[in-house]
Amino acid sequence: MITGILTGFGILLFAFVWQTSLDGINRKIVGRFQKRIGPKWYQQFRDIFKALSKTGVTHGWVFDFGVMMALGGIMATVMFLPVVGYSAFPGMDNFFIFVYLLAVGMLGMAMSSVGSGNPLAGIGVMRALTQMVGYEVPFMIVILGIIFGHNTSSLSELAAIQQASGIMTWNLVKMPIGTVVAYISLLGMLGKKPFETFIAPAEIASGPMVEYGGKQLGMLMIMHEFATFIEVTLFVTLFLGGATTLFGFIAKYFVVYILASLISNALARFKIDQVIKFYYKVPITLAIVQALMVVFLGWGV
Amino acid sequence: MDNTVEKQENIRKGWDGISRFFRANSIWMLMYCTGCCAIELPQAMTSRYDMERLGMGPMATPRQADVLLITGYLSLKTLRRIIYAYEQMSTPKYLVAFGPCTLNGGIYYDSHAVINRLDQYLPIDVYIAGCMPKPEAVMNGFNDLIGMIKRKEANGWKKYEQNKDWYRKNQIQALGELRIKDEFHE
Amino acid sequence: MKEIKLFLGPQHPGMHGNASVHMYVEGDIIKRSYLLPGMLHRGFEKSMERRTWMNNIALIPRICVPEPDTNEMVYAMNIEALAKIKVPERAHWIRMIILELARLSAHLMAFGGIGGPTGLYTAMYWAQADRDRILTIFEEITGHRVYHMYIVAGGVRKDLPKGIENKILDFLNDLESRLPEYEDLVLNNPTVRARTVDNILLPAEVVWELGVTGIGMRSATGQEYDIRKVAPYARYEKVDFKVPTATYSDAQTRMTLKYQEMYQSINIIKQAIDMMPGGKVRAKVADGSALRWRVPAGQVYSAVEASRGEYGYYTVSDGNTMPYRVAVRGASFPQGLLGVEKYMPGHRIDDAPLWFDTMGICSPEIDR
Amino acid sequence: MNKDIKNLVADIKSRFELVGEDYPKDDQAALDFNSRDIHSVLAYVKSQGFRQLSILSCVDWIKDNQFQLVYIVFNWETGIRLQVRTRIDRSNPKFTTVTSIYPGAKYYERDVHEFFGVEFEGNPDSYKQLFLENWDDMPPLRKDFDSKAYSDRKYPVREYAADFSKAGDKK
Repeated sequence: MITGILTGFGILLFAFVWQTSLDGINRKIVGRFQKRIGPKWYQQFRDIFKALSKTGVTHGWVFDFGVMMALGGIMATVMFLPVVGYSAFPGMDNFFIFVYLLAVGMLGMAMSSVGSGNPLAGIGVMRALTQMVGYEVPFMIVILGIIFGHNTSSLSELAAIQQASGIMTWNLVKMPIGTVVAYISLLGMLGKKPFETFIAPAEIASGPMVEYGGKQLGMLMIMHEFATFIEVTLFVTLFLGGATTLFGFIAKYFVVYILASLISNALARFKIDQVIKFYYKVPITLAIVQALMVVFLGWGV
Repeated sequence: MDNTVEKQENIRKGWDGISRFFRANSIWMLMYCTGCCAIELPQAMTSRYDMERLGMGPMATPRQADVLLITGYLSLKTLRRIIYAYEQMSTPKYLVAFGPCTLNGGIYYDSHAVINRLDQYLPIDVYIAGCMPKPEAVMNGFNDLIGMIKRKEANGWKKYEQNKDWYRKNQIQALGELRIKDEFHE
Repeated sequence: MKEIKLFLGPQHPGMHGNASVHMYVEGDIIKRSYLLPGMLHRGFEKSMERRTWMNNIALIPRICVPEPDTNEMVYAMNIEALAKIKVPERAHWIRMIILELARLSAHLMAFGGIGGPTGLYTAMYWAQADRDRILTIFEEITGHRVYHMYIVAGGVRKDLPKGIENKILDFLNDLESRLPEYEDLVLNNPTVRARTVDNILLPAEVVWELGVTGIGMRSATGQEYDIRKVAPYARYEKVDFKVPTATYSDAQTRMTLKYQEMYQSINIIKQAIDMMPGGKVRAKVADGSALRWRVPAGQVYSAVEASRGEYGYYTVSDGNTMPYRVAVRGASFPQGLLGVEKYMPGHRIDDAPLWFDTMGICSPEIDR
Repeated sequence: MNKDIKNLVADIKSRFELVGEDYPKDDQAALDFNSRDIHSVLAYVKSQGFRQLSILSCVDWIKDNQFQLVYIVFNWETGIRLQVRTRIDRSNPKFTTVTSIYPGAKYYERDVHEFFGVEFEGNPDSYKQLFLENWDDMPPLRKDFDSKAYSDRKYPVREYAADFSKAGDKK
């Protein structure tokens, strides 16, 4: 029990430190992409702690409570993640746990920002939920294909199956179409362009974030780092065969995240109707093709 | 008893020092182009001078921002909005004023629409010279601000809170009333 | 559905400059919208009446910040027309180089500025980096990066520094080799095209109704309605250049025209450097102190083609040492005020910043 | 002077009563009319290809107690520019809107109203403030408005304690 809790906090700490440093490194890489030097790699830590050190403004208890709920929900989700074979609650890493726990955090955020009473935040939340409907459906179809094919929905078991004989058993190789669909969905989850519609600084002034400042903003930034960690780790575990060593995990994570960010910086953002149209046209078709291949032809099992 | 007070004081001081370190190295500015000096800000922000090296970046709303840049002359209409924005920012907050127009009205000293002395209405931490300040000057001004935050000298926001009545009186003298409905033109 | 009021600006990342659009939206559709200008109102027209003809040269560039040289040019043209000053031949060519460099810099800024509303920040960073090199050239020629105060009545303030031609040519060749990259990044980018193609239309009737000029007019009418061609000033009649036009004006067309005009500007500068004669650059305007100089009475309007359209000054002199009245026609005045009121409604919230950007609106010249 | 301009002015002369004329540039003519003719003149020149109203401006001739309204129209085909001018009474400045001829004049009329106080009948929004906010004095571009005095009265100026020119002399 004690070791379990300690492992959980270890994972939390690792998730925070790693993802925040990576965000800093990412800012540096994006800087180079844009022909400038970029900030120091630990800039993201400075930003978060700076925000925490400022005073906050409250817009009623829903606003404050929602932030706590968002951060708490996301932290709880991270603790369930199996990372490199470590797991706080072994045997309880069913994929669906993450789907539902993640929703708690997101709903907290939505509740809080609508509670601020700013119409831009309301529009942002509406867009975020609409976009969620867009990317969740193709993503779920692909995941259901994987679960059907491997006969399990436990993340660590899925990882173990993929590690059986090296790279050839990764879902990336066995289900390439599904991987592409999931990656496009991942871009939507991470809020990378072209699916940046719900924050869209130039249109709705960062959407849900519009009224946050000081402490609340700091907490939301931490929450954002954790949420990113969960989403990328899910992708790594489900499609890149998880990892048995820390180095392997970090390398795979790095590639997935930096690629997403580079794609993001070469594209413009869609409008919300275009996001939905896109997701319901291309990825959903591909996802259904992939699922049919898995279910009826037995490819990729 | 005294011991605990002292301890608490020490902790507070320590925490203060740490937070000043973070504040000095992560300055988010409000993206509000109030006047012509803002035309050199993109240059300072983008590839040639790259403000992000100092940990500075633009932010979308006043709530998130640490520093408000008054880029040049302020017409009355902008002054009103600047006051709204400044009062929305969460403390600690800093003000950087660009160019001579904020100091004494500059080239618009006799204009009916432009205020002459910004420090009558809002507390300024750093002035940057030049019409308009070159990006080098802008970067230098930000370096000064960072130094001032580290040395605990950037206390404009405290001054504003302590002397709010005086500032408010001046604001109302120039603006008539502070909050108005701005649907008059529709 | 309930109507909500949203503000685009003055403090908003999607806004170029300091102005505010009040939008009444239902759902995502803008139902009514109004521009609230005046946040950059400095009372230029009044201030100019209080300063001498020469003093004003320091004041006028500040009316339009991204492209100040057009102000100096129209002001100088008006004085020259009133006082019947003959400008030396070389000064005409230098003016043309300066104006085209300014157009390049304004176009680069606007073209990269599309990065703001669409979220393609990379384009903005690249374009600003290239624009910075133009500012460096300006600094070398005039001593100042943004406000040059270089084109004065009677010519230009001083001759070009030695060897600047090669630097300009180097820069132009470099920019020309890099422009295709911009085309790939912005114009051919499928996500940008999704935002701009068939969006934010500007039909020819609307152009005539509002009085839109510049790229907006040429992209809708298909005619070479460019003051450089229709009523040439400086020495534009002697250089060979094309005016890109189109007959269907959406956001994409207007961006493409902007992009093509950059090539034409490069072309003009190269020819001008080639064909520029030697000689004096400034005619003497007055005996004795220029500060006490009187301009003969008269009323004259001059206009030049700025990057956003027709930019003009109406100058009235009563024969005194100060202008009697100067009225400024900002190029974006029609589309900025009446256009926002009449033709922005019907678009989505997402399109509002893009509308503002591709119509080429510059708030300081509206406010003056 | 341009040949087209000659023909055009002759044509206009034959139709309307011309009060005064001036040719400040080769391709520009400034024509003065009585204020009652302005609308028909503008409608006529618009039909002659002057499709664009570049600017509507106003000049305050305080000595004559008159405002001069200047409509500058441009012909994009020939490159000819016309100043159509008229004078109205300064003490009771009223004119009729031209938005039915040039719809783009709407905001120029608001601009003139705000800065000179000329009222345009028929333009429903012309009385609304646009550039100024809470303005409490006479329209600022009138000649008898002293912007320096207004600025001094309303916005305090900085007084410098040290006189730096004298400090330099000491050495």
